[in-house]
Amino acid sequence: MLTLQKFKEMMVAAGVDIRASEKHFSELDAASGGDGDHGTAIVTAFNAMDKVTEAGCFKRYLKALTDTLQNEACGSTSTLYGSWLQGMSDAAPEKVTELDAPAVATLFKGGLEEIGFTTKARVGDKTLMDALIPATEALCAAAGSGVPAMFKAGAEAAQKGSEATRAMRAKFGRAKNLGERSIGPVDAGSASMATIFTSFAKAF
Amino acid sequence: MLTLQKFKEMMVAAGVDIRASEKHFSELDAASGGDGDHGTAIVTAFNAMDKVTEAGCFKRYLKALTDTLQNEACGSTSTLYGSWLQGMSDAAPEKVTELDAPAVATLFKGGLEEIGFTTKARVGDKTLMDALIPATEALCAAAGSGVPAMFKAGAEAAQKGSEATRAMRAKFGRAKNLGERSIGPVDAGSASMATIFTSFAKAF
Amino acid sequence: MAMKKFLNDPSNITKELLEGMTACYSNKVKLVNEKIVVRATPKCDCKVAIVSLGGTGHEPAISGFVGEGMLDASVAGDIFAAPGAPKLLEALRLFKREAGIILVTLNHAGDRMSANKALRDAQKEGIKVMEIVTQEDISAGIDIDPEEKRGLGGCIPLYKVIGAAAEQGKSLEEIYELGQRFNKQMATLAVAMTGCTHPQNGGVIAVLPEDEMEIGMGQHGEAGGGRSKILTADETAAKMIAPLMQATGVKAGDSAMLIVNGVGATTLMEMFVVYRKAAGLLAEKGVKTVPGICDELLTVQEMAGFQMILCKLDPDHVELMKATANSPYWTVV
Amino acid sequence: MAMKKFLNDPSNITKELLEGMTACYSNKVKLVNEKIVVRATPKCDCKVAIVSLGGTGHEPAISGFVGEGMLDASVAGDIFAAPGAPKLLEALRLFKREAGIILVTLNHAGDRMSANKALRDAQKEGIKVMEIVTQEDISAGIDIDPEEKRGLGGCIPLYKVIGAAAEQGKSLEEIYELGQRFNKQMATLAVAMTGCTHPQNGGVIAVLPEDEMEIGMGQHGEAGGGRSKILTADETAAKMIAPLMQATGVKAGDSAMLIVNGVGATTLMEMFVVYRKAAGLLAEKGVKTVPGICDELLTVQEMAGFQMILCKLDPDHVELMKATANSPYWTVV
Ligand SMILES: Nc1ncnc2c1ncn2[C@@H]1O[C@H](COP(=O)(O)OP(=O)(O)O)[C@@H](O)[C@H]1O
Ligand SMILES: Nc1ncnc2c1ncn2[C@@H]1O[C@H](COP(=O)(O)OP(=O)(O)O)[C@@H](O)[C@H]1O
Ligand SMILES: [Mg+2]
Ligand SMILES: [Mg+2]
Ligand SMILES: [Mg+2]
Ligand SMILES: [Mg+2]
Repeated sequence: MLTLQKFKEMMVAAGVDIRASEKHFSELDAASGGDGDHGTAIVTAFNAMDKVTEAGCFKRYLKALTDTLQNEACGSTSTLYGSWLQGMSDAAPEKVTELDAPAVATLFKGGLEEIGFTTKARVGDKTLMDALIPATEALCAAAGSGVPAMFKAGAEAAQKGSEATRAMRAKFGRAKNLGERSIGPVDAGSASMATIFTSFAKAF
Repeated sequence: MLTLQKFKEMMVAAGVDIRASEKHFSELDAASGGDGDHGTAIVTAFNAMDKVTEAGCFKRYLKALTDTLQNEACGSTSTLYGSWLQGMSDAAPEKVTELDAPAVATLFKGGLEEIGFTTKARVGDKTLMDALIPATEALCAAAGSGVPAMFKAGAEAAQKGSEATRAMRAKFGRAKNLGERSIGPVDAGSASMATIFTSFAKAF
Repeated sequence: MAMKKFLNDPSNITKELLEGMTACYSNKVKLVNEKIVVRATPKCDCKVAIVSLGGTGHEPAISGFVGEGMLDASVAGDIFAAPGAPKLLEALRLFKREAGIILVTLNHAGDRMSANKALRDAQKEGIKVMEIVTQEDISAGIDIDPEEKRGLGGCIPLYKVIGAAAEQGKSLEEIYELGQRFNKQMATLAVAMTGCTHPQNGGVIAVLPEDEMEIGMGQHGEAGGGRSKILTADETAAKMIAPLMQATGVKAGDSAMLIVNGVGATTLMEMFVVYRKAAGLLAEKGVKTVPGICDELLTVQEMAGFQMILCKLDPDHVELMKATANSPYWTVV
Repeated sequence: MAMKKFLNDPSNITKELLEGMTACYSNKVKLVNEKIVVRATPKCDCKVAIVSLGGTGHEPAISGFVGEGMLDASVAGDIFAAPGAPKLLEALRLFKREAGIILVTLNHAGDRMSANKALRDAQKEGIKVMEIVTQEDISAGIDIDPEEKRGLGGCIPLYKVIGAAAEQGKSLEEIYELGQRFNKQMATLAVAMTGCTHPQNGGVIAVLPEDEMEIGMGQHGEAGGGRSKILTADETAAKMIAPLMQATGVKAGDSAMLIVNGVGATTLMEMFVVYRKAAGLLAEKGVKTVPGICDELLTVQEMAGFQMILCKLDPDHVELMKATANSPYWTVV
């Protein structure tokens, strides 16, 4: 089972790990030809989410995260993470503070679906989707083995997906004009997304 | 005797030496808190003077130098050297192409007098006057020993005067706001002036 | 190494800069809802409103072009980051009107995603708004899908043209048409010589070797593709104006506007030298240049470089360029 | 190391930049006699002409302020070097008129020497001209002999005030009086964070340690005297506005204009942050600021830093600031 309390702790843990790698994410952004601010952006997003005090249920908590994040964060992160959280909130059942394994899968499936409306990027495009798509798929596939196994599978897939972006050419976002020269470094957004899934697994 | 032909050769020689030290003069300008362009300015001045073809007499040659220099050179150099050459031209007798020692003294005295109307700087103010004033005085004082001795004395005094600017604080020109920190480097304008007198002595 | 910038708390930069700009030009602009810059004196709401959005750190753009004959509002995000959709929606609500709104979006992922979301929400609320997306950076190619072309400084002359048309009371559809026509006839190419420092995290973006420059650099120091040894001003101008002429399709007898947009440390002195050569090459081909601009319009912090913007002008565009404008950084008497 | 500038033959910079500027703003200015920039459409010679001189490399100054309601002519020298006296005399001859000429000279040795010589010659030729010398840099002290104070960016608002007065048809004596009154009530202080490169010889001027800044830097990178560790924007603003208020004598109820003149690489973003604090401190003391300027007016190549200019305004100055102006880089609708 995933309790709301636990999920909040996981979000706090993710925030801590994200902040610890802030500089790294910005450097990755710059290294692959972006504008060198992904660390700043993702930390701003977690700072915003830290302010959320809503405690009613998954649906309302996730909605509150969505609103605060979209209001306070800027750049691609605002809309991408906004959609992701919005999708999860939409997929969450009403007034529930505990989710079983299938419900957790539904939640993350909902998030992926909504972010998929916001961006056309898919696996292979060197974006955060390279971490998020396999992570969500692995997490859902492991639903039969219980919630802890789901997050463990998600984290592994996210890390693997992010690593794989090294060999890719950017097709979306600011790095896309770099062409061949974007090959080499890991995509910044996929790295932070992998960090989030890893923190989730550790904190569970 | 100083012939017009010899004097022209001396001017050419000075131009060669000035060009060889262009960078050095700019660096001195920057080092003592000026705008780092004295080399550029003094070379521009000599480039302009090189174009003068006037060959009539001392008076007309010097007047032609004055006009070309003032028209083509910019900055302090334009007016300072313009006045110096103008003063020499004014002091030169009409239609003469040879000067004896006393006449050479009169020529340089005239130059110093005119430049003295353009600037209030005197010995001790860390400007080209620190080279020009003692050089002119030494040159005139040696008039009894003949023209070659005059230029030799002028060169020595100019070098000594320029060296002495190290210990001085700038009171004129762009370096004046530097105060104490202008102490140390030789003044750029005094250095180029000393180079000119040294070239004169060598080329005579 | 300490960042060589005059700043306070890095997380307050956007707030402080917008306060400073609106304090300085208090006769022209004011700040509302924290991140929205509007005219000090709004124009009649019987006229179409022109709104644009974008990250900060590019000053004077975008907020510096709010004013009579230009933008009605600019919605600021944060340094190099587009505003989130909710803030943009707030601005669209403020300018909801029968006459409608034109939203100008520069083609960058963050800006597009925010705009798309805000436009969907605005539509639900019955706000009449048409979007013009600028995508005129030809560094990735001339004939590629416009979606692949970034929006650079070309948005600024676009603001001028549609701002003037809105001021004249033209309809939403008319403004959209002449704006899109302008939009499709302009092209931009950027060149950089040095990187720049991100003012919030102190990171250095886009380092270039000591003796190299790069044609095709993006709006935030994102790399382009055309690295070379440093060329002379004339060589650089020639190398840039040729593809711009090809992209815009200007030919003998056409009117055009040439803009050299300094992105930071490059001096106006250099921009004039470049302008002279590029304008000369246009004249050689028989293109008639109307008065242009050499200035910093849309910058990339202290990066050395510039954007060359070429706009082929139809006769109505030429007239609209001459109309009165009174924003802090584009003023026409 | 290669200089990171877009240039051709270094000895042609001034020629090329003046050609570029006048080509770009062909509706406002034109180039005559190689180094003299005049209005595209001259004003009636029944009115007083305003002429100024100065080195180049400080663009947009000085030539960028020629135009309606501003200068009639600027006489350019070379990079960081005042024009020689003969060129200035040529310009004075071009504007010889019954109504007279005001010559504005910035207090730098080269400029003063050229001006003095040209003024003597002009007088001999019966040209009626009165000189205003700007000497408002307070870095060497507030109460020192004005001859010891350099002329920095304060000349630009002075051009605005006397240019507007001349346009209104005021007499030579009236313009001289209100110009000198303005001149004596303004003060400037500069701060730098980095040095700059001389574009002709590639030499680096005024190197500063990595973590230091210097208040009191001159117009060409000449050192000032106030080195310190890098301060925040607010600390810097506070440290600069206090002596400027003292020097101008502004007090509660007075009107004043605040200008933050970027000298090169410092971004407008930073200038706004600084302006905000300085304007706030003026407001705290009850000083009424009229709309100001944050922009690059009189620059020092790609140096990072700015000049803060404070002008105490009498009621007639306030009105003259609002008058129409139409130069390339100062336009008032
Ligand atoms: N269109 C897009 N679709 C999916 N992901 C994107 C897109 N654009 C950017 N990203 C992701 O966002 C990351 C950059 O984020 P960030 O630096 O915060 O945004 P910005 O591009 O506004 O500076 C990229 O590394 C990439 O993973
Ligand atoms: N007022 C002055 N009187 C005498 N010499 C001066 C004066 N101002 C400057 N100089 C001389 O000129 C030199 C600088 O010349 P230069 O760099 O060519 O001129 P600028 O100051 O216009 O850059 C100084 O080193 C000094 O010797
Ligand atoms: Mg980024
Ligand atoms: Mg000098
Ligand atoms: Mg960004
Ligand atoms: Mg100089």
